[in-house]
Amino acid sequence: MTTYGRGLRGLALATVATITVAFALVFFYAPLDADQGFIQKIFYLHVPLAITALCGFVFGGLLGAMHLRTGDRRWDIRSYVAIHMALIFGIGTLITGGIWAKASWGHWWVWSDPTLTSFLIVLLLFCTYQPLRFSIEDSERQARYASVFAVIAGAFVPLNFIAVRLAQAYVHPRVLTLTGGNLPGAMRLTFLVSLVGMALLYVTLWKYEMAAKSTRMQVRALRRALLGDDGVAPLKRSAAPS
Amino acid sequence: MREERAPGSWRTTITVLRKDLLLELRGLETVPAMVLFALATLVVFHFGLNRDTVDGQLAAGVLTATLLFAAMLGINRLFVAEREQGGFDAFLLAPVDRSALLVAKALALFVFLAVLEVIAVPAFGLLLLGTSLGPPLLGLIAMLLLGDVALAVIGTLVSAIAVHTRARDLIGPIIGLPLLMPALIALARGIGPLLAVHGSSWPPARWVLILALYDVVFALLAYAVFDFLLED
Amino acid sequence: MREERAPGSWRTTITVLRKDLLLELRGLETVPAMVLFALATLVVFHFGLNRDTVDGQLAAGVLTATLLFAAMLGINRLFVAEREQGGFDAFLLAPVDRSALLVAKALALFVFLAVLEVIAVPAFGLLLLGTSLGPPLLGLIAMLLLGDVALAVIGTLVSAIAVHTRARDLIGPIIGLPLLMPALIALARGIGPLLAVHGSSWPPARWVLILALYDVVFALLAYAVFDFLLED
Amino acid sequence: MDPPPAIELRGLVRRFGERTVLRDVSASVPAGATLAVLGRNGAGKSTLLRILATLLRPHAGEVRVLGEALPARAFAVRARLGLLGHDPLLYRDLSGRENLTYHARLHGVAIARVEDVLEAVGMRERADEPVRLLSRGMVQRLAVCRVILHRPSVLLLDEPLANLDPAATQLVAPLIGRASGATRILTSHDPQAALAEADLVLGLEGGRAAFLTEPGRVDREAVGRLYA
Amino acid sequence: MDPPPAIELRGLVRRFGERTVLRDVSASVPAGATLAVLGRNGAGKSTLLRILATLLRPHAGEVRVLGEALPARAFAVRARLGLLGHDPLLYRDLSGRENLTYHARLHGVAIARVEDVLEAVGMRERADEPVRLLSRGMVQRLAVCRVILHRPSVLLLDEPLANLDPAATQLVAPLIGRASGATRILTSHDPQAALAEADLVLGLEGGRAAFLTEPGRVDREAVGRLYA
Ligand code: HEM
Ligand SMILES: Nc1ncnc2c1ncn2[C@@H]1O[C@H](COP(=O)(O)OP(=O)(O)OP(=O)(O)O)[C@@H](O)[C@H]1O
Ligand SMILES: Nc1ncnc2c1ncn2[C@@H]1O[C@H](COP(=O)(O)OP(=O)(O)OP(=O)(O)O)[C@@H](O)[C@H]1O
Ligand SMILES: [Mg+2]
Ligand SMILES: [Mg+2]
Repeated sequence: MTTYGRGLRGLALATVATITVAFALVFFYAPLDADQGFIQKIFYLHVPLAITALCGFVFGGLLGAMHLRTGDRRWDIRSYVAIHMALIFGIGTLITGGIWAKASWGHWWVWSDPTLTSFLIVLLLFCTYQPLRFSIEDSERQARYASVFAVIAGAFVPLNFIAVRLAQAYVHPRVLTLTGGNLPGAMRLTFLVSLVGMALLYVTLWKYEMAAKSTRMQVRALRRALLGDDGVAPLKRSAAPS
Repeated sequence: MREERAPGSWRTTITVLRKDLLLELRGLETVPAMVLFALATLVVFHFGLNRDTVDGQLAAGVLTATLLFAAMLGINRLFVAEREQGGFDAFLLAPVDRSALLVAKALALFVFLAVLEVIAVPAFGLLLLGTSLGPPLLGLIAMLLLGDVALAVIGTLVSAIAVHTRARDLIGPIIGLPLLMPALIALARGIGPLLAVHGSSWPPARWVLILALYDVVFALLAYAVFDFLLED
Repeated sequence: MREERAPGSWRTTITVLRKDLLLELRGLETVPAMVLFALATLVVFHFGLNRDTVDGQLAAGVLTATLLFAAMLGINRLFVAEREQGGFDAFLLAPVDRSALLVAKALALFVFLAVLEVIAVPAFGLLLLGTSLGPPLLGLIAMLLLGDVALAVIGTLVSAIAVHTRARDLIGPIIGLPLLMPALIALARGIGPLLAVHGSSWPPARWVLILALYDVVFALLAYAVFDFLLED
Repeated sequence: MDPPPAIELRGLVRRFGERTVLRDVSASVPAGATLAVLGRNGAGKSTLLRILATLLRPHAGEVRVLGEALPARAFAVRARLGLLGHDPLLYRDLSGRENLTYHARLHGVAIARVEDVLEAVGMRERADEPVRLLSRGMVQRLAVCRVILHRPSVLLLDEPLANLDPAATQLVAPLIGRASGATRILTSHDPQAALAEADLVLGLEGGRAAFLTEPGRVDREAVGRLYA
Repeated sequence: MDPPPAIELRGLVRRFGERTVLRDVSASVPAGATLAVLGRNGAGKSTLLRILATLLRPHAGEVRVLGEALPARAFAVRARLGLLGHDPLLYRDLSGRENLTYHARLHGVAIARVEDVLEAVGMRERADEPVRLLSRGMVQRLAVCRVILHRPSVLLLDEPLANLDPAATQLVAPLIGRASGATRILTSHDPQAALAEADLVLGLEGGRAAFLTEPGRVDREAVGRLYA
């Protein structure tokens, strides 16, 4: 039956634990940034959010590709949930980034940073995922087109980052150099724990949503088996597959 | 559950392309609208900017934006006849490779864009540009053609996606614009130096390369997924 | 041989307008899609012009071109459903004043443009504009509304002329763009000073006047000839 | 004196470009009667109906509907006239109910009437789906709704039963059949059926009226010649 | 052993969204035979034909046309199949000749064949006008041309005679009638006419096959119930 429920509790506990540890590290262990002071601590939220979101988009693309390969609708639902969660994380990135930008540069938005700009482009692209789904009535076609979109957009994520990075004259970030370790050790450890916590949170949310969806689908299937087609109220129009 | 592919063939592509060009000649629906829109935009910029001439990166930006929006008009119309007059079904009933339709549409769009540029770029040179188009002409043509490929491929892809949606006139552009962004950046940056006063006569290799690579990657991507967009 | 006029009525106009908005704004996806589109366009301009901010006349030019583009998209679709799905005949069979159709279409286009501006102009202010939109806001709104009237009236007029001709999409822009040009120039010049750093808070009276006069003249002209355009 | 005919044509001519589609067609249909128009594909049947419906203007001749001369007094007859043509004249992206509500508003008919006509053709349950997704026969039922919404006293019916199943044919009989009491002009490619329904038969051939008479007097050969 | 049937359905299911339009439909049509599909508006007749035409995919069940399984081997059957649906599938702004030439190219048929089929339906003279300007029956004649252009051995005919005048009906009989020799699936809203044409009759009701038998054995009540 719902395989998504299995292990969900353990995963959720691990997530809570990791995030708690991360928070403790952020507030009590990581050193205060010399220039930016306390506001810099948003870094430990902002950057893991961004990285998880981007990985989530690519993940959604891979799941979409599986749908196209196999024709099994469940892959589409997985892809949908993956992209949905990644979108939420992405908007979180935008908000935390905006707060940081306002605090440290005085503007909510600047163009000069290629990472920022490419993230915006990617986010703009994925924001069209829901409207696209919404405006296709036939559920099978909806699934297929959404998967095509997921594949293209997933491939677009790295392509876009490369192109935009090349486009900007001065390159000042950071993420990709993070692993290179120009962070002080304490910061680095804190960051890595936060990143793991965020990734766990993403996986937990994904599984949770999948479990809910597949339960709902099974209930509908059972009702249909018991009551026949007409016994099942038609779904409200929704972009969410079910 | 995927269906096996019929043997592909250039013949089919040419047949569809010929039909599309014939329809365009009959109705004169797309290209004139694109051209006139581009010209009007240039005039608007001319008067709107209150500058007699532009050059360098600003000129490149104006040209790119103008071409992009004119292309949008063409992209929006690409599948209208197929949708409204049963062209999709008629094509799907024929024993031919389905991706031929995509290739033909992309070629048609490419032709439309090329025609557009043949008119709009000299007009741009006359109306707005501060320098001569002569010296960098070859480089400019190369960049524009590479840009046209991106516009044609991505435009075809997104309008194939959008055509079966309810809000098709919006869905196409909103998916297309972000996807086109890298290509547009490369195009604008690539022709910027060409349009500068005493500019270079050849675009920076970096941008040519990026644009060309982008073209290739998306052409492959589009070819890979197109079949799924035609199934029912 | 002209036919006598049925008593005109606002009710008919409202009925048609309501139907158009229903067709156009089906579902909620339209407005979000427009937001996305506006944002993406601004990113294009950012990269194309390679500038983090614009102001003054350049900003006005960019804004005007964006509006023109949106209007073109709107104008292109204005009569598509009527032509392809029998809407003209259905309307002509009803015992109502025929010019109500054109008034409704102009209003629909106006609403469409206004909604777009409500979204696109703040986004423009936030992302690309070098100055604040606060001080000149009233003046800006006035100019944009006047501009929308011109776009709506002339757009409707020319597409009504074009819809029964064979090369309809050619005729529309060919007649429409020259007719629109004075209005667009007045619009761009009028809002230029508003968007300048430390700019004025009210557009130059000259441009306001020109635009307003242009609106009035064309509204009257359009109303006078509408009836002839629908006859068969 | 006789009551004036509901429809009167005298020397009607209509051209498209160089081609004269109707030349010198005359007829007169009393109120409440049914005229069947026969003729081969392209004979001008739909053109004739579109002229009567005020959608096309005659190029010569006199046309009177309900006593009003066309095209001058077109607006006066539109309220009392219903046209069911080859095209359903419904927006494909709107639902049946939305389409009919639009027409009710245009015709100044109470919106409640929409439910009545939907009920009458058995389409209430499917009335909220976009027309595009309905089967062809369902669309035709909705087209019938559109036509009778404003209770027209003249019905112009261009192959009205095409695509309707026998059940639907039964359903629409009181609405657009003889029982509706309206003056009807009817085209059909089933001469037998048309003759059975009609009080008068008009045969169009080469743009001219080949015959105009009562069904009982139509000779089979004349009908046969129409399609020869 | 018998030759394999030209068309074979087993447990065919097709849904649109939540609505199951065809459920568990099975049938088998020998080569050269004619199957008439009856059912009320919305019964799923057109859907069935579109599945056989490879335009829609089945959601469950087995579909074989000319021995090839659909949808996997769709491309293999398309060349031997003709669909005449509710929509003529012709570009309105192109002429009949241009439309047919396009289809001839797509199907790899000699262009000369276009003239032959135009001649056969009596449309040569009007073949250079844009389809948009033709009468409905002329368009239907062109649609017949499109369907038979590549000499398909399976014909899927969705109310093929709608809008055709008696003369045209005569003309197209050798092309899409029994005389064509093709395996035919036929829908019609005239049960009598359909029964007369068919070797087998399938009654669709509520998405299920209500009956599948030879015309001689169909009882009138069963047909009546279909439309009740
Ligand atoms: C792909 C998405 C993003 C990634 C991977 C990312 C990554 C980073 C990283 C690694 C830093 C820390 C740099 C440092 O202080 O050494 C950072 C800083 C920052 N990010 Fe982001 N970011 C992303 C998107 C955004 C967005 C969308 C915004 C704004 C809305 C934003 C605003 C900021 C700001 C304001 C800072 C502080 C920079 C400073 O003060 O030095 N970021 N980002
Ligand atoms: N693309 C679609 N999306 C959703 N529903 C559809 C679609 N196509 C058909 N249907 C539905 O499927 C059902 C069967 O339609 P179909 O066109 O097969 O009926 P039919 O038997 O051909 O009827 P008719 O006699 O009216 O032509 C109808 O309820 C119709 O609304
Ligand atoms: N808008 C038009 N422009 C040019 N020619 C037209 C137009 N409408 C109709 N015709 C021509 O007028 C003639 C009569 O057409 P009409 O549609 O009236 O025929 P019909 O008798 O209804 O035929 P059918 O039985 O096929 O419906 C045809 O030759 C047709 O091509
Ligand atoms: Mg006709
Ligand atoms: Mg059908």
